[in-house]
Amino acid sequence: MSVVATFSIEYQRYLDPEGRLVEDDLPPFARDDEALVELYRHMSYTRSFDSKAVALQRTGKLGTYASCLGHEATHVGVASAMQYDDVMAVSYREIGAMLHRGVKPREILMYWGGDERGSDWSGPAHDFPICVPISTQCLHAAGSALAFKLRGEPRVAVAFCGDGGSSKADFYAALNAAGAYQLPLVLVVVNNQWAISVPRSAQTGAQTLAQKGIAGGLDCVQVDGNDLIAVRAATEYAIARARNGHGGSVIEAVTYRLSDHTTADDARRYRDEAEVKAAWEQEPMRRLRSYLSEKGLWSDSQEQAWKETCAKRVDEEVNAYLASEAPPLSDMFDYTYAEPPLDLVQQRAELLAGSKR
Amino acid sequence: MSVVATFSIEYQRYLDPEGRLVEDDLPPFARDDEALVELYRHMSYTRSFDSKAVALQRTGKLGTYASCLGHEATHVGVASAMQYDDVMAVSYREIGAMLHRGVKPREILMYWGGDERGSDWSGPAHDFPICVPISTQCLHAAGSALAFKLRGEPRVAVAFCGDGGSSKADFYAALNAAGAYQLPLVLVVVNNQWAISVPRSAQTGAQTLAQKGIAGGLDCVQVDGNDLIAVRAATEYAIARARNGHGGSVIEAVTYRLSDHTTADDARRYRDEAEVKAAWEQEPMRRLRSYLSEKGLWSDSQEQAWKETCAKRVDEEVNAYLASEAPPLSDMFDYTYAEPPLDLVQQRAELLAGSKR
Amino acid sequence: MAAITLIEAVTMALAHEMRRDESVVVIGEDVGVNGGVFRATNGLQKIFGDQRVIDTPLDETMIAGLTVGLAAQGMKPIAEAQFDGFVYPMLDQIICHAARFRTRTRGRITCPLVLRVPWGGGIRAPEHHSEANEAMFTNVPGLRVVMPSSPHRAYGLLLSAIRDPDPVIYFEPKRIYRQYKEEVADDGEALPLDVCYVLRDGSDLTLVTWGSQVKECLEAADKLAEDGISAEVIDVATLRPLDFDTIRDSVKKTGRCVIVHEAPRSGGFGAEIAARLAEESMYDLLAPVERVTGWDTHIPLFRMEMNYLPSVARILSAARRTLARSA
Amino acid sequence: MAAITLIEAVTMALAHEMRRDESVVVIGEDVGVNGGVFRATNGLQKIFGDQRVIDTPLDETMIAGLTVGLAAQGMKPIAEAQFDGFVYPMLDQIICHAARFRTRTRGRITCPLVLRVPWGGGIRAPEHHSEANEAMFTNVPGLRVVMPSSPHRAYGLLLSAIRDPDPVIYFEPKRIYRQYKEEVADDGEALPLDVCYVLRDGSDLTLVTWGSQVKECLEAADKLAEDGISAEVIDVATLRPLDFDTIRDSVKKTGRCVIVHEAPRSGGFGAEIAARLAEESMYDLLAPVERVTGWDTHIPLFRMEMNYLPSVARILSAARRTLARSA
Ligand SMILES: Cc1ncc(C[n+]2csc(CCOP(=O)(O)OP(=O)(O)O)c2C)c(N)n1
Ligand SMILES: Cc1ncc(C[n+]2csc(CCOP(=O)(O)OP(=O)(O)O)c2C)c(N)n1
Ligand SMILES: [Mg+2]
Ligand SMILES: [Mg+2]
Repeated sequence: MSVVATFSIEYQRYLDPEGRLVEDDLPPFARDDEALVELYRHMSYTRSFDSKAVALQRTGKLGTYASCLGHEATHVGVASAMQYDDVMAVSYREIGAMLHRGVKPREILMYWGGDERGSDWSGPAHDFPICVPISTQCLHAAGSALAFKLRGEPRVAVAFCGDGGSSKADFYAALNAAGAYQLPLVLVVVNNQWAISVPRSAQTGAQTLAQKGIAGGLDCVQVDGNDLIAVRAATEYAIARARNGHGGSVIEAVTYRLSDHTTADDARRYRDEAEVKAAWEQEPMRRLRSYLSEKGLWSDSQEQAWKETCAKRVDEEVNAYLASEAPPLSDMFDYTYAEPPLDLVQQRAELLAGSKR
Repeated sequence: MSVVATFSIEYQRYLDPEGRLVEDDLPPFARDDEALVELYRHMSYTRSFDSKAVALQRTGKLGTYASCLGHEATHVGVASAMQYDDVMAVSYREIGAMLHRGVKPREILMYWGGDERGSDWSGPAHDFPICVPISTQCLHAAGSALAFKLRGEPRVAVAFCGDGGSSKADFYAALNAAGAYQLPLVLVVVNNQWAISVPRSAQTGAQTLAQKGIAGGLDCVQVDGNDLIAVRAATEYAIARARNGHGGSVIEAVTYRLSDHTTADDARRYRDEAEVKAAWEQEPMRRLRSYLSEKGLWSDSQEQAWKETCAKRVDEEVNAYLASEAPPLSDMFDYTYAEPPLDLVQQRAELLAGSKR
Repeated sequence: MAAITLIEAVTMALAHEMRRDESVVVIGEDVGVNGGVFRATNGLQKIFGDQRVIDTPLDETMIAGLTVGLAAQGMKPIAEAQFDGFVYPMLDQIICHAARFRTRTRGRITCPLVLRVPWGGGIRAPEHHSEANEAMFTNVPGLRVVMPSSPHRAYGLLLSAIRDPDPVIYFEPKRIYRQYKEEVADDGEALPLDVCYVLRDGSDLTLVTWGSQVKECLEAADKLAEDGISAEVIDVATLRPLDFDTIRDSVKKTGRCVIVHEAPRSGGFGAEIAARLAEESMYDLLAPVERVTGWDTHIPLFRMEMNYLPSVARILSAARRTLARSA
Repeated sequence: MAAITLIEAVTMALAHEMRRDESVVVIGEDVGVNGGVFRATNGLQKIFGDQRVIDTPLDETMIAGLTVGLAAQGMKPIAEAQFDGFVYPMLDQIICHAARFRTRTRGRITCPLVLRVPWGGGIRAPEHHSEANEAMFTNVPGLRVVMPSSPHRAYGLLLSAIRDPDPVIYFEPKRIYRQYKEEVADDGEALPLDVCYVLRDGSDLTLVTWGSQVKECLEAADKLAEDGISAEVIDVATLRPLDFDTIRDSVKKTGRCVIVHEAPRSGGFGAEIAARLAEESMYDLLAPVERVTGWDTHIPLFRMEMNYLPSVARILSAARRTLARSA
């Protein structure tokens, strides 16, 4: 009996919950003070927007919305490690990542407000829109990565999915494809401990979600998803590896869904308040702020000022969203095919005639 | 940075290609001489039947047939480790396992002769029939294992799939379910190096197929699938573990598809004769025969006599198959639902009337 | 006897059968502690435990395949697809196996499962949460496709679906989950499958529909009655196998038929009913058949969805068009 | 110009487009060295290399999802489903994404892919290798569903499918893959999608069909001609979107229509055509519409399959029944 293969999963963290550095080898980006502050600003802007979106839903001005409260480090950490030409494939929750890529808050609101025009966005035209069927976006990213490889482009595809999403067929298929074709693909599993009401422990018997990548021969790592520096560092590494032709990775970012699943959910039905409270101790904003304050890079007054800036910007966006006119009814027909076939032309006419009556 | 999980994959083999024992700790079943000879007889009978089935297809007396040449140790090793009440879920190739479970050759021929009655067989009524959609049977086994667990029955479900099958959504789903629910499930990946024309190397970037089980937190092992003793030992271990409530396993049995994919395939289109020739050196019959001969448990004359017995039995079965009358046309309608709904009753009458004209 | 909503009737039927038959288990995403995202399985895990009400990992292929395996080994699994739009990964196991085990094995292995699918639009839900995709199942032999349209029928048809020895796709029109209450006795009385329900007798026109459009059709019939027009309203209830006799008899009487459904028109199940009329009722028809359906587009996000769904107004204009035609 | 079979026409069209447009790639199980289990991609990997003709691991969900991703990023992938019966795991990606990206993003992301599906029965194949499951696609907006029935149309329609800016499901009737040869010029001349092809003019009766049943219908028309009956034969060719105008015009002329397809009758695509007739041609019909189809059972294993498939005899009796009816 001989051992033919061995594997291990590393856990990476730079900042502990109090914002104390627990590793010495700070990655270069984190040594750039201004850049680090900028990342903090992004996280903070994300949270500003997110709480506003929830409020809009509560007052009937938005449809169901999936909050990203607590995911800011993961979202900004990953997105900021990408280049513009890379492709991002999100689920529905990666608001912070989308904002970082240049999608406007008004566009995100439009989407959740039931308007397709929100996905015809100001972010990269090649990024994938919000994807509701769980983990199907992982294969879109894998297909994109295959396109890059076939065309010899030095681009990388990055997909997010959840802990729940890591159970889904499409996730395994994506990681298998990445391994089989040696694709420039980074799969970020955002392990926020819950898939609606199903806890991480019920999702799989695997000790870590990172190890799922072993099934496809990928590079696997688990990071503290509440630590911006760890997330960004791991993503940078995985992206560089992918860009250099060394294949795909799975990054498990361990974080916590501090909100309900969506505004249509009430998490108190199925999880302990104590658990949520404990999770707040780990949340990503505070620790980065402490770290920056400690280093003298960020002050209370800066915090105050930035929050106001965020609020103002978000308000402008909300107003733009609320002012948006309803799309023309014909839109329903005009994007089904490049050219509407005869039947659709007739049906469009029928609807337009009916709506005028 | 800390290591949070480590894994290793063992490779197990008792008999080398020459039939020499390479491990000392022979498992109990292999110390029972008569039992071991009986297993050899099963393997030999399987091969007898298999070559006859191929011949029948060549002469137009059978439809497309998937030969199991070279898989005898894996098939008999696994099936013989099972109890009658356990459930077996096969693909289309596990002829040796089906025969061992009591399915009659005539029934297998009926199936490949295009007659559903072949699946209403003499084998265990609870075993699953031949399953063509790749790896879907893995989930039937997982569902069965869940039923056993829910009912508190000390039964185990065993599913086979191929190296190709180990890429399929259903395979991952089955192993994930096994881990999540701690199911009494054994997944046997028959790695015969080819999925039609796609070689194992193109199927995945994983070093072993066994390691896919790590994605679900299962017990994983790789065995020499041409070594009956190794296969049986690994399966016994996995089944005992499952039966005792310790959960599921993945066993990768490394073997070789010595035949074409099916009788409709011509493997010379895509693989080297040299590779096949080398694989013949590893095939399972010869090594077990050598071992038994060496131990004085099997002689050339016994070999001769047994082959004749096999040929005779197979001929009887073939004759029974060839003599089978066509099923009544009404069968097409009468098993679609427990009771044919009105439309089917009418359509059945229409067909029967038409066929009489 | 309490007045309950359609979804409460579903819960009541589930509980009833779980008490009656211990091989019945409920399985799906969030069906346990959470009681389902719509609360269809609300409280069941508390009563029956987590060995009878089983949360699954997030993979519809898995749910379908496990369910097939459970059913094949003598359990009576009731799987939940969380929303209509997530049912597609289940199709392979349902079509290739659930629907086929009986015929494949000449009855040795059968697959008595129920797949519950919250169905259809009109609730201002996100993308993929508003699909009317019954046509994915209506061409599949071996399946029953059932859709209730009232609390009473939801209860009775679900009991039948669970007791049925073959696989049943049970669509639940979520738009009317809580639309109104009705008195339903928890008496275990099943309602027959494979039959259409005539909800309103009429002589001038037949409105044929299923699911949430039943309500729109009944309202349209009320409106027509104000004009002295008598519309018969038929709830198809079981789409496969179809009880065409009831529809034929109705059209024999009325001579006119409007078929109403949410799904896109082309290739929708309404076509089957219209086809049967073209085959078997041609001499009875006084006017061409009409279909009032979703357009041949995807149902849009909710800002426009009410422009997509059939409405009382659209049903009325089709009815009036039909009535204006002469044979 | 050589006489070639339908499958050779497929290969020729693939090669033509791969030469013409380097974003075209072929992807699927065994499409590479092996040239596909039917040899549709025979020799292509030799010419275009393994970066253009790509074998995949064995997972249809993966094939579909990769294909969607490729298409969304500017490639023109042509995926192969090895057999009709293995297409179900692809449906989720096709329906939820391929068919929707254009409308979801208001045209920002599109999905110009082709999914080739060897289709239908009659070749004595094992289980799941003989399905006529076009109805799984015909109710899905955003898709084109195309099926050729001759080498010439296979070539021309496949060129169009590849050039089409939207996703196309391209069913290849495997029963006629090698049934006969026809001269087809490799001139890159595409044939129009979204139109029916009138293969034979007639005045007494319209036979409407697609795929391998085209041949049976043409034979039936020959037989009818012997009795002095003139049957028009229409190959639908594109099922979605349907060119009903051609069918309507034909029925206006003949007054009688028999629809022929392999799939089970109930909920099959024949229903849509009959439905359109019931809606738009009622005043033209001199006799009820008839459908000659597979029975409402799964296609049986091959010992009985010829009793399942429509046949010239069954088409003829339906035609004669129709002709015997009076308006
Ligand atoms: C295929 C599919 N099934 C079910 C759902 C319904 N659903 C939406 S989110 C969700 C849970 C997802 O959990 P996870 O992947 O952990 O992501 P998170 O919501 O925590 O970010 C479910 C079941 C869906 N969107 N898609
Ligand atoms: C879902 C599905 N896709 C494709 C096929 C066609 N097919 C039959 S066998 C086979 C290869 C299987 O390879 P593997 O799993 O290694 O098993 P082996 O044939 O080597 O025993 C393929 C692609 C199928 N049966 N099912
Ligand atoms: Mg989660
Ligand atoms: Mg193999």
